[in-house]
Amino acid sequence: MIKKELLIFELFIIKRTDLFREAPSGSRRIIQIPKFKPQANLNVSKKQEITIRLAGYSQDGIQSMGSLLAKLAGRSGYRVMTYMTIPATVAGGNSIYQLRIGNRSILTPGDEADVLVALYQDSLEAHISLLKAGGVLLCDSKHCQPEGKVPDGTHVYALPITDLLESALGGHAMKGKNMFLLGMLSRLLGLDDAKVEDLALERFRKKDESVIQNVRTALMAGLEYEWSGRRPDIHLDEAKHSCEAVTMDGNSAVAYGLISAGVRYGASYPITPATSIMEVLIEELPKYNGVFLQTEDELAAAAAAIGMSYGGNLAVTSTSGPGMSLKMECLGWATMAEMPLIVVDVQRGGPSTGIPTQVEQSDLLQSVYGSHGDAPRVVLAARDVEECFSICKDAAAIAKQYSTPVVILSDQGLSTRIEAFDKPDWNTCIVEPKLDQEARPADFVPYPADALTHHAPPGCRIESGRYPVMTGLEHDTTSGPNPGPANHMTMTAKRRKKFQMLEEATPMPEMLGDDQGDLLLISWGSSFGATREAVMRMEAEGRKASHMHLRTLYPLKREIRNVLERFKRVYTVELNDAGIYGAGQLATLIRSVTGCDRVRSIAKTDGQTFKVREILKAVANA
Amino acid sequence: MIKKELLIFELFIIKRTDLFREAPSGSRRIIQIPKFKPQANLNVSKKQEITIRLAGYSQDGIQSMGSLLAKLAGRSGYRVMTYMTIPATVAGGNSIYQLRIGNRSILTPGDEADVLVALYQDSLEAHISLLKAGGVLLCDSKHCQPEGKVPDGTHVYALPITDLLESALGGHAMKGKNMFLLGMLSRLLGLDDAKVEDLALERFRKKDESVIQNVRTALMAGLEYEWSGRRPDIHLDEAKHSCEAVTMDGNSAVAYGLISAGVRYGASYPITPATSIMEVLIEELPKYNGVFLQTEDELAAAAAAIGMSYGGNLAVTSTSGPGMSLKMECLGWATMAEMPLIVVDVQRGGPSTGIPTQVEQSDLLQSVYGSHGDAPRVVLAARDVEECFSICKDAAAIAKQYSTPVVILSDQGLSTRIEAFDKPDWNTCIVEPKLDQEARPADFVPYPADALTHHAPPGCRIESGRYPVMTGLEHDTTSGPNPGPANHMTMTAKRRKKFQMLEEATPMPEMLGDDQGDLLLISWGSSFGATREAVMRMEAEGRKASHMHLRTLYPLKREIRNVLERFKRVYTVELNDAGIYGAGQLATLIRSVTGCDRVRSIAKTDGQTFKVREILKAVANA
Amino acid sequence: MSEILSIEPEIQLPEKITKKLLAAKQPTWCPGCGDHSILAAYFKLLEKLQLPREKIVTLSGIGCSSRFPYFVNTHGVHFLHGRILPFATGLSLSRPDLHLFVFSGDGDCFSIGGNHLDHTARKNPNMTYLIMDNTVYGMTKKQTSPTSPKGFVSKTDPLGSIDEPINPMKRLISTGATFVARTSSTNIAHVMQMLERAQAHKGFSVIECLSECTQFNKGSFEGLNPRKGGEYRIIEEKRFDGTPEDENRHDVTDEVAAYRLADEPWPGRFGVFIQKDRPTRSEASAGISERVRSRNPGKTDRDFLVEAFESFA
Amino acid sequence: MSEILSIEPEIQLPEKITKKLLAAKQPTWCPGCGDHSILAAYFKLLEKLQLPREKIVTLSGIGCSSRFPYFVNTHGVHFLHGRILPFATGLSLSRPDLHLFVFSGDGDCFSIGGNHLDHTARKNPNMTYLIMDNTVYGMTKKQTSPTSPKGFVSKTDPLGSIDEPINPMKRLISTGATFVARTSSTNIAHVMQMLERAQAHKGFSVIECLSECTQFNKGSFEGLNPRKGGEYRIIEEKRFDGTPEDENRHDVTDEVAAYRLADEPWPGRFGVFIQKDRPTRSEASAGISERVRSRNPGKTDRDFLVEAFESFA
Ligand SMILES: Cc1ncc(C[n+]2csc(CCOP(=O)(O)OP(=O)(O)O)c2C)c(N)n1
Ligand SMILES: Cc1ncc(C[n+]2csc(CCOP(=O)(O)OP(=O)(O)O)c2C)c(N)n1
Ligand code: SF4
Ligand code: SF4
Ligand SMILES: [Mg+2]
Ligand SMILES: [Mg+2]
Repeated sequence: MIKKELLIFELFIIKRTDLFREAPSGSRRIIQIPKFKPQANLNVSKKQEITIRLAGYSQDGIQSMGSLLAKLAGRSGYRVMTYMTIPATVAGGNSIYQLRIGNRSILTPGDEADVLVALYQDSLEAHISLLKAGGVLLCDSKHCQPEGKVPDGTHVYALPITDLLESALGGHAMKGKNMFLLGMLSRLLGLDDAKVEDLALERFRKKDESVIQNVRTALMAGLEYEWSGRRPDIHLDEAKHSCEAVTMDGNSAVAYGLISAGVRYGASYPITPATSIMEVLIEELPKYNGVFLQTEDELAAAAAAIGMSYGGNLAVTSTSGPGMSLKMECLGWATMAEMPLIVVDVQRGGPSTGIPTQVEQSDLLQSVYGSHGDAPRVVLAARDVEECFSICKDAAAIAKQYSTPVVILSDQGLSTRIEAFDKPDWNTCIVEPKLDQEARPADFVPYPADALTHHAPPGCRIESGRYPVMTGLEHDTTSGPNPGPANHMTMTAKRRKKFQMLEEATPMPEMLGDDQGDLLLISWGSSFGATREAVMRMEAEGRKASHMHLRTLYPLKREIRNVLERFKRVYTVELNDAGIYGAGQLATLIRSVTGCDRVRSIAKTDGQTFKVREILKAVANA
Repeated sequence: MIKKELLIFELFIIKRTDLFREAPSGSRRIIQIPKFKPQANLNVSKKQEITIRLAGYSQDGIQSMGSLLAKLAGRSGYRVMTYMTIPATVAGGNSIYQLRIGNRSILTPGDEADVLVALYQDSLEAHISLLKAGGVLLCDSKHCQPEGKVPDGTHVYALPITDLLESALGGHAMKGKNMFLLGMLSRLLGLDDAKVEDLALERFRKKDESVIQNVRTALMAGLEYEWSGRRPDIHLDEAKHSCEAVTMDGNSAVAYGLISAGVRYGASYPITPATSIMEVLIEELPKYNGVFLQTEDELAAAAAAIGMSYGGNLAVTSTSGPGMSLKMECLGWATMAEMPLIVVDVQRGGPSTGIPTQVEQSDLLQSVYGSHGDAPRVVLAARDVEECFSICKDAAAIAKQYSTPVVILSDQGLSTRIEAFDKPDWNTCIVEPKLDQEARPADFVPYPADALTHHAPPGCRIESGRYPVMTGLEHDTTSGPNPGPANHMTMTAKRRKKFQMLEEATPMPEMLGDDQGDLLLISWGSSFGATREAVMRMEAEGRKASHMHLRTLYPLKREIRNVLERFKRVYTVELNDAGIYGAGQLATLIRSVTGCDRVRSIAKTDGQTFKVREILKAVANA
Repeated sequence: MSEILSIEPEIQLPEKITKKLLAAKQPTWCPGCGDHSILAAYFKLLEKLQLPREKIVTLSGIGCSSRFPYFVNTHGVHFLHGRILPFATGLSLSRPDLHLFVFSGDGDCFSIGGNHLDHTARKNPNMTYLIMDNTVYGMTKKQTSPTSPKGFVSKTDPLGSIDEPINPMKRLISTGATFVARTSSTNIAHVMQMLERAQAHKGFSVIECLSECTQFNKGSFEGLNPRKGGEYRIIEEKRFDGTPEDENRHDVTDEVAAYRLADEPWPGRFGVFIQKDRPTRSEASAGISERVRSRNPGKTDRDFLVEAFESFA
Repeated sequence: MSEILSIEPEIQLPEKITKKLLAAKQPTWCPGCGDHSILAAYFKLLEKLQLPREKIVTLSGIGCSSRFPYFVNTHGVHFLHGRILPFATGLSLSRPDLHLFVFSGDGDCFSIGGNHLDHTARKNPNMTYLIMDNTVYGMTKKQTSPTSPKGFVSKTDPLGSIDEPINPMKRLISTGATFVARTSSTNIAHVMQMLERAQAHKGFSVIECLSECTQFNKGSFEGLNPRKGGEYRIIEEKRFDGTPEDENRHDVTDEVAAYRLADEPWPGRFGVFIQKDRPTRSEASAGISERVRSRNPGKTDRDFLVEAFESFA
């Protein structure tokens, strides 16, 4: 498939000497120019998908433009996935935004771009290598000298973006480039003019009239830009999805996922890249009569969330790596007292403060083993933005059914990534929270040795008159502290057994491809997309490979061993260090559970999500 | 061996009807009675070892007496190992103390007792099952009614201990029973009268003269107790070790081990059962011009210790499970900044607050994996009290050579256990601390990519004028923050490589028995003794079994795989939960490193150290 | 009993709360430990208040003092060392219908848990917090606590403690807590009185209660025992009656005056140092919910969620 | 240059400390951020003090403000969020020869790190601690901080903050710290003056320095800018000259008076609130060592260790 696309591009390759001639000279009020009908005078194939990379400085509004374009794509019935970098300092710096838009499902934001939009010479030079051969470079001729910097075959369009805007808006038009580009790209992609206008106006709704006027002017200038020669050939094929999609980032998906799962309470402490989960919940929960607390630190956040859960309202605490480390003692208490709880960890580059604005999947083993003592807890991971939403319901159900803390792992990549996906089915996805205040009969036992624990939150009368005291001490079935040898064995077994039940209830993980063969790639969390795409690519090229994706990391389904045994080569694909034993964190876990020694890892720690080609290359070299 | 011993006992079994006649009637001032020469009128075999269990209430001074007897044994050239329980509440309760004394090396405090000393009926009933068949029961006839409660064949001596003491000391002699018993047992065991007197007087040196007089009187009453019939047959064979032994508990051994390793600084927060390490260091370090801080919590303790290490003085922070959980963030910083540090974790029953006064080996996986991100650190475990001392030197050497945090795992069992062992060789075991204040040449690089890091602590001039900033952010070789993809890969590899070097430098673990066969038992930490004894017992009985003991838990030597492969059955022996996968924490680690799937666990969580027979039974049933 | 009487009443009368009903396990504290008296005062308080029993929650951190909930037959929590305040805050804000009584020791509160004091006070959640201050670590057997007087000989200060102790009243007043009082377990009636006022107070009410550790700190509070020549000085509060005597009485809304009282040398005074009015965090949160919901009359949870998704469409 | 002059001098003269020498990386703070001025004052201080450069350590927690050490060419530490004080305490007690300057933000200090304030103050280790208070979380982009004024609109309080803010001066005074001062980055000369006095003070000296976050809290400190109609009121300290004016001046050893000053409405006053004498923890520890060692004259480390083992023999 890929190859075919490359061929299509090659048809349009122009000679190096033809470059740069497409920039219009001079400038004028473009706003009056009659609408240009792109479909009319073009004889180009429509693309199934297009990847666009925007590169500039953070003050150019690259990110807001990118997110608007993504939303536009979603509204237009396309699928979309984005990728962005956050500058490490508050004060700004280089900023990029990449979008992959298509009419079939999109698994990654794309290894390489079909279109590179570069606003400055340094953006151009830094990103040109990510442009596909024969791709389109759009750059601001005021700041960019593409000559000698782009490979042969690139379609270069050096446009006087700054100048055009200055003439359209008057004066030094620092802002507005993003709207100009939004309009231009929207038209080129074949998206609907009205929709893009609506979208921009919605976004700036609350601004002054003068700002809105400028937005509209810049947008129009982009939309109605008159191409003097051949225009860039990046028209999308017809959309195939319903326009009932939402276009959402991973952190918002978690926040709304929690709300739809019935979570109304929680507590967190700000930390990149998890903060916006708490920000959304602080803003939203009052509507649902809920409360979300900003606490003084992560220990307090975990303690407060456990207090809320103890009160009978399943609660959440969200954080990233350093905060996870601080929550380990509280999480151990929740395991011991068997308290339902949801913990969201948006993983970032580690260890320690690490690289707060980059992605990594390196908190898995801590999530599983991070507290002292035998303190098991459930660990799930979301594979994409849509699953950031849907996994919350499962997490909440498990937390309540098994009376256990459940960790949801997301990561920095997912947190800022935007994806379009269909709106959920409200009739099935909304869980109404219910506070249990029913009296407990006289034979109520807080910790039955042979049944799942279901707490009686305060407010419940206990007919026996013996009220339970929830504790981190080893306790017996009555909840009373009991350090006795037999009791500790019994209660350890009780806490273990529910994980056994859960393991049994966990379905076999999703597989793509044969369940035996030469090569099995295993992904978890956000390494799903690139792994799936890599396997699809191999398949398309006639190479045999299978893909297993693990969503429940702990307890890990031990029967996967049978599948593993049927493959000659087994690799986990994960964003962490394969360490001295050649096993990334998932591989470490799989080996310890299954004892399958052939599991190795395709692992890296460069702070970037996997590119499909990196996986292909690793597989080829292995 | 055991069987032979049992036979010897059987010779002396008396009939049930003969019981209780050995108690002298009436009471008098025993102090004047001429010395009884136990050797003279006895025709008994001398024992190679004897296990004595003392059971009473905590106010009876059982523990101080037990520790004096242990010290006496050490001073007399015997080996000794003790076991005690701490009542869970401060206000007292049942208290036991067990000693195993012998003239060859002692591996465990003994599964069963040759002698049970019971001061009360409930102590008698609770512990009689731990008396060997044909063993000796000494009890206080005032409080105990052994009739019908002891199995046939027991040699019962119901003595009017309370009455005797009252007549010797006058009035209600609540205190003194312990001294009386010390004297009596010392004589029966054949220990030196003068030594026991010295010892008691040393212990009470600082007390009032009247107290000392009472101690002496009670002790004499015990020493010179006149046996009316056959006296208990528990005379020890001649001592074989030098009398240059020390008799020390595990926590003191850690504290002095750290001092001898050159550690002069540290910080902790009190927590059972680790507190006495800090208490000893607070008392001792001023002599060495060092400082030990009691901090406000464990986070501060870890931070303060890291600050001390940063200053160029290797420092320690000691704690137990809950405190470990709180240190996870700081330990991650130490890994990232590559700061030498020693962390001592005296493990207790978990999870959460768990069972503070019982033993467990369940912090292993947290020690290895407990911090977020890829944050490896060295983990060592001490197998007995002597190793609590000697392991500190290794930990300090590794911490400094590899610039890394090193966790030393001990446990509640070791912390309170007393063992006699030879004094260390002062010429080799003392490390003089040296503060490095040498100027660094202009080409100094704080974090060389291809060499081990060696910090320039403050006070060192840096000739280049570029001073390093130690950080938890990902940094490059200059120590400057650097989130770049290539750099993060390089530095992760740098931090990984030193673990590879260390793994290579780690010798193959100690083995007892053949390096192939049917059964391999693998121990770590304090499960060493019972495992070794179990294997020796099996060998003695002609069953083939081997024993591997792991001292370096992380990085785990991967070559052990070759050994594992040569055994049909491989079990780790560990005090934690084998969990849903049948693998205790060490087994989990071994499987993940070696991929050897046959590793299973003999594991338990009853808060008690392993009994040899539990291991034998588990092996037989497996 | 006649057959008729043995029929279960249709409407359950509220259970009468008695000490007998409330007494759970026999306290495991040492004989003479001050904590026994505090438990007695708590029982008396609950007997007097007659709150619905199932709505009472007794909570604690870790320490001897924190064993408290085990001895009381209400819903209870024995949480982690130093972390009971944020736990209780979460509970209080999510369940404003409950009555929360939190107990902990001086180590639990001022050492490991110190930071949560300020941040709990800032939020002013509705709960009563009693600190059982024996100026020592009891549970771990005699280490120096933040309130141990200078020179205190303990296992961690064998030559006498050298760090400046925390002044609990100064510490608590500076948090901005809306109710701060001081009492001593030697005076059960006063403990009971302080507890009663604290419970009646809307918001975060803190009481420091001296409580002797007979095991590791015997005789530590003799200075306030009139029988031992000490003095138990009770704060006289302003009555605002215009009398000249009233001038010298303490105004519980005057933070600086309270700080001055706290600055008096040990044993200082007992009673209410601070009592002031401020909305609780539950009230504030409810206010926000009302504001938001009144802008959207009649909307259900589902409507809000669907609407939120629309904004992403 | 003549050949003779180019010969390396045998004795190295102490390096002259200049701003040029000290300036490491270009600060990455936003243009206009108050933190730039604090850095400038710090450079000036070091230029004035001329301490041996290698003995200066610049330390911080996490936050925009805590990027500080990267911009200074001395030994430096960028530790964890909220934990720099215990780190620095450990460093100070084990290396009393060093000069420690610690910087952190209001969140780092009063939120996650709050508890360490009290316990550092109790120990009184020798160091200077400057809190860069912008009353907001800068680094994480505008969440409410413990010092944010009530009603502050942030991403975590979209309708305005509701929790009672911490009063930094009250908070610091109540810790018992031996030096507490307040200044503002708008007045570099005053920052420099406070830093100089703090550094000269023996023990734990804390300065709260207001520092505007132009990105997320612009204009927050206009109330103390005379050019914007505000007022920068400096505390007049007692001179003990017996004059009647002196009556009204502030006695820096009077904690209650300092608390009263701290109780004044915002923007309050600037200058030294507290300065009192107490031995540092290093002095106390050294004293204990001397006591112990003078009882055992001439004993080496080895002697002590052998002796300890004898007690176990
Ligand atoms: C995280 C953690 N650190 C340390 C401990 C050990 N510990 C238990 S109670 C206690 C202090 C008790 O002192 P206090 O709070 O004054 O209570 P008291 O026993 O005096 O009533 C400590 C340090 C613990 N349980 N958890
Ligand atoms: C344990 C932990 N929690 C949270 C964070 C995220 N974080 C980084 S800086 C910061 C707060 C910064 O505010 P402040 O201390 O006031 O410094 P400023 O940026 O305003 O100068 C937070 C919450 C972190 N790095 N570590
Ligand atoms: S040790 Fe002290 S505080 Fe603990 S129960 Fe005994 S007397 Fe009370
Ligand atoms: S975000 Fe605020 S505090 Fe941070 S550098 Fe910018 S102005 Fe300064
Ligand atoms: Mg206490
Ligand atoms: Mg700030």
